[in-house]
Amino acid sequence: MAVNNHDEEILAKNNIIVTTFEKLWNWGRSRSFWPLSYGCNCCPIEMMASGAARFDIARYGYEVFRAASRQADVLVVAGPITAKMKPAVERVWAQMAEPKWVVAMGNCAVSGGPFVDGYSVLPGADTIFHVDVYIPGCPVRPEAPFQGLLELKKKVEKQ
Amino acid sequence: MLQTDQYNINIGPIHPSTHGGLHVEAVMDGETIVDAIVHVGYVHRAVEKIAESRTYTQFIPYASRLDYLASHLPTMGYVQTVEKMLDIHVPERAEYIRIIMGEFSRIASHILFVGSLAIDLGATTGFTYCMRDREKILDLFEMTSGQRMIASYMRFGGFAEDLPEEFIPAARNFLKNIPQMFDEYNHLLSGNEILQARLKNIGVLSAEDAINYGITGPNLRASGVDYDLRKAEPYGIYDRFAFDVPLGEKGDNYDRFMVRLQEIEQSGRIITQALDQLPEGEIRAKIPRIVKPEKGLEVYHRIESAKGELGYYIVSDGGEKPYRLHVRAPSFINLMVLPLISRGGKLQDIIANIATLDPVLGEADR
Amino acid sequence: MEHFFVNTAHALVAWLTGLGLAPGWADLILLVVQWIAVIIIVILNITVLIWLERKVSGFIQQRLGPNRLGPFGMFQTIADAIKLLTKEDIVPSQTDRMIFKTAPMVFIIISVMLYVVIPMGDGMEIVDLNVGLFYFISIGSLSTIALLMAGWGSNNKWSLLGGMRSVAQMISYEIPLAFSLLGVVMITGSLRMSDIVAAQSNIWFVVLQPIAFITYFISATAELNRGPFDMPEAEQELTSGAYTEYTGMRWALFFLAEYTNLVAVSALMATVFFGGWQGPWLPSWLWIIIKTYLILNVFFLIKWTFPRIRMDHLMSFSWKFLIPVSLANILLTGAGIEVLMRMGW
Amino acid sequence: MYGTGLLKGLGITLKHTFEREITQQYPEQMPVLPARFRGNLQLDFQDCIACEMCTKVCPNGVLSLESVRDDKTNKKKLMSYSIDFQYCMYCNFCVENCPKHCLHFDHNFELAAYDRENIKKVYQRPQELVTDLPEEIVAAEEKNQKRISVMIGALQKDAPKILGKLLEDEEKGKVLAAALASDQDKLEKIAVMMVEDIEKAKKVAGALANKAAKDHPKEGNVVA
Repeated sequence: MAVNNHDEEILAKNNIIVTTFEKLWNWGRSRSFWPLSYGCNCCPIEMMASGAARFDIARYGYEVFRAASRQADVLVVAGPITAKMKPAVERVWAQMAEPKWVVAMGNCAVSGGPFVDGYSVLPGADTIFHVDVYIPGCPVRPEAPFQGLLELKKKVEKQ
Repeated sequence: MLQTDQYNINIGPIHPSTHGGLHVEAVMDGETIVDAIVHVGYVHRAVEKIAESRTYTQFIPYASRLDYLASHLPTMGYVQTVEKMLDIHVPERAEYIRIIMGEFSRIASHILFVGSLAIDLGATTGFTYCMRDREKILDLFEMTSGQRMIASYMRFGGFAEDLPEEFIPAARNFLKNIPQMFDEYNHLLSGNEILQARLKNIGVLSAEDAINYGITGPNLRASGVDYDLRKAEPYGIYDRFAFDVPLGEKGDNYDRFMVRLQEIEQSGRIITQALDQLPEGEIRAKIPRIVKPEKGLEVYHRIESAKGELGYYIVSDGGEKPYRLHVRAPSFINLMVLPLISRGGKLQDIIANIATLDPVLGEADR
Repeated sequence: MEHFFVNTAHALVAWLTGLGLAPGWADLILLVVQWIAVIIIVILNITVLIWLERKVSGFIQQRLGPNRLGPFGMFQTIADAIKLLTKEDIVPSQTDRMIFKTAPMVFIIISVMLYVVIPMGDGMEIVDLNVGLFYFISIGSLSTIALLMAGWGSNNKWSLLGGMRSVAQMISYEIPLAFSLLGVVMITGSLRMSDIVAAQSNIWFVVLQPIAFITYFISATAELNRGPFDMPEAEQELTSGAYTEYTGMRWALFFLAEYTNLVAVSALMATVFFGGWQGPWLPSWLWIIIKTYLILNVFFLIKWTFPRIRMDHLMSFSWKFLIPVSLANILLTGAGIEVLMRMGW
Repeated sequence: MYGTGLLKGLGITLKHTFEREITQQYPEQMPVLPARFRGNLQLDFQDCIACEMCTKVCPNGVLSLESVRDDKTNKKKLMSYSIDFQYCMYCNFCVENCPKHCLHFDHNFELAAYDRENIKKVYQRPQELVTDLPEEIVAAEEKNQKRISVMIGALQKDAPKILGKLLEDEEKGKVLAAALASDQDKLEKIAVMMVEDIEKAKKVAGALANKAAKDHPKEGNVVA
């Protein structure tokens, strides 16, 4: 049975410790998204640029690009997911430890973008998993993923 | 002699140093590579098929997305191919701007090559310095077309808009800084003994093998074969510029690295000349609004892209859309030599080999 | 300020014996207190250190580094720690569960054990062992086992490659590391840390033993698996090497242990080659912190500048270059001491 | 000598360590964008003549528009214009080909959204321009509006009965009415649907009723 807002309030009142901890967890989580270094088209290059000196993703503490999927928190899908890539991405997603999020960066990941008519391209990352934040652009400016990640931060804080 | 077992290890498709979705299945004996099997197709976006459902004009942005590191060059190749079909003459000024934008793209691509090689070898700082310098070129692109990487700036018969006023001073400023940039790369990367040990005499590709495999571009020239389409078969107005074709000696990873570094310098020379000679005038030829080549026309045109010989083969059936469009992608063909140069090397060498072959998977898989 | 910590310890022991406790028991309790203090210092230090490395690497690359959380982004590591603590703990089904789970604990315990013999100030060793240096080297080389356990237990090819690399690398670099310290020991005539520090009251050993210092520095970098020798992790090649399968806190323990080792080795370097806690004006425990942090910054600079060495070059560099050089250094030192003694020095 | 290269490299990095950082701090310090920057595509609704040049030239079907033909003047009038940004390639073809120059890219690149639907941008004909349309369309529109407002009023008054009729099931109607009582937006949406497309309204209402029944098995449980 679903809990409606009113019940949540009551629960929150009785469980101050749990909710305070929840807040702390979310504070920590939302300030240290470690992206998985994955990408297969133009957007990863902008992702790399966002890690470099001019834009510097490190300011938010998100610069720890993990190569191993086990230690990553955010799967930044940058680029189209093709039929051949799909099993690999699904596997990597399964390997990531909870809590984990998906950010679709660039139009290819949002909807298939320019290549949506191609027989081999999936129409968006949300055909495989729930996407938390969509960042349209083709390719996106390096500031746009920052905005996307900051939106994700807001979302996680509210959880 | 101890009996050892061979095992397979999958490098990619999701791996930090495979430049996108490349999958190399390495057959290993300890850390030594016995064989490497290249799997491509992870970024196959069916571009050639999409081309058949787009008009000639509408394919221009797709052409830019083939080699997204040097987006002006594949666009230039496509645009020139269609111009060849329609027999359009491009105004002088537009030709010069094409050279300028194309060579800037080449520099951007080669700088990113240096950077990604550095990061693949573990020198993260070299990468950030390269990106810093690349940003200046991207600023130039953004100034002209409003997009940083994938500009879609070229049109049939010329350009969409003229250069903005601030472009030429900014371009000259960048060119002025090239020696300083080189100084830094040479001290930080190419002069570094560790990097030299990682690259020298590794992944040797003989001139004969390179020709047999159909390798083109800097990879071929690193093996000592003097073949550059800009010299051998000048397209556009490349015959008006004086520049050298840097050559390697052995064809190892270090030569491939150095050839690209020197090509940046030569591209700088070309741009300087083009900026000096840049005439005033029209930016775009008068062309019909709807591009419709004659029926049964087949054209192949090739240019020297940042990665090698990039060719477009277009068949027309008289309609608004190409009947067939094929791309001869240099990255794809260059990549096929990877098993040959990796055999007998170490696991760490294959990373360097992939990096110095400099494939762009968007172009290789199309 | 100079004797603040020492006096506190004495006061504690005096108070406990005053309560009627046997002196032996009081010493034991003091030991426990010291241990806890070391662990707290280690953890606090590491949070600062990780922040510092991220900041320094940012400055090297003309970036700013973390700067949003707290002053200069100081709380960034805390956020990371909270996140890592609350991450799902995955133990893959095909692993050797026992080994997989114990490996990070072994690693962190070993690295904390290193702190026992380091003199953190005048008379501030936890235990002033008469074989202090020997203890340090032998415990330090144990961390190989943890990495091998992680590599083997994960049942992953990348991990195994990382684990094997670490074994090969650590065993080869153990020898020049010990040899380079031997020169110092020959001059001092003692393995006891306090003696080594005392012997440097006039002149630092970095001046007397420059070759030993360089070989120690190189082999210590290799022992720590830091760039350019970070073979076991080697992100661009082995994804994360031995740590590939570890998540959340288990992975964080490895990370913590690596940094703990880093501090320990830098502190040892400061002790053996840079006069330990000796220094003018400031209290002794501050001096060793300053020296250690300066050395740490050199480590950072090197890591963020150089590309990674190839595995076989690494091995041949140790066996063909470092070991002969450090042996020659021992010979030279021995000859020098002999000559000086004959001259009646 | 072996090693000098390494030292030079260290010198370079050390030099840059003490140099000024070149980072632009994004949320506080917005980037300086060139005049031609392509951010978000915008339409000047009033200038558009619905010539459909943009939709024809677009490579990827980003743009679509609805228009009506005014029989008197024989001119097309734009009814609505939608830009589905998730397919855009920023090629600028639409802007170049627009004869009235009513499309342009602004400098906003902050387009991140939680929902894919929010990326799509639909321009509806502004109210003050509705009267500009041919008479019968205006009349039809007005009639429609009237019917919708009547329907909303009716729903607010006696929801269970009307919804029960719609669903052909009184129990379900009651459940749905209870669920909708607190959700004015949904109620209005259903009213619009009932006027415009009764079949669709049936489907949606059915789904909503099922959901409401699942969430609150017994009516008494609902906390108002």
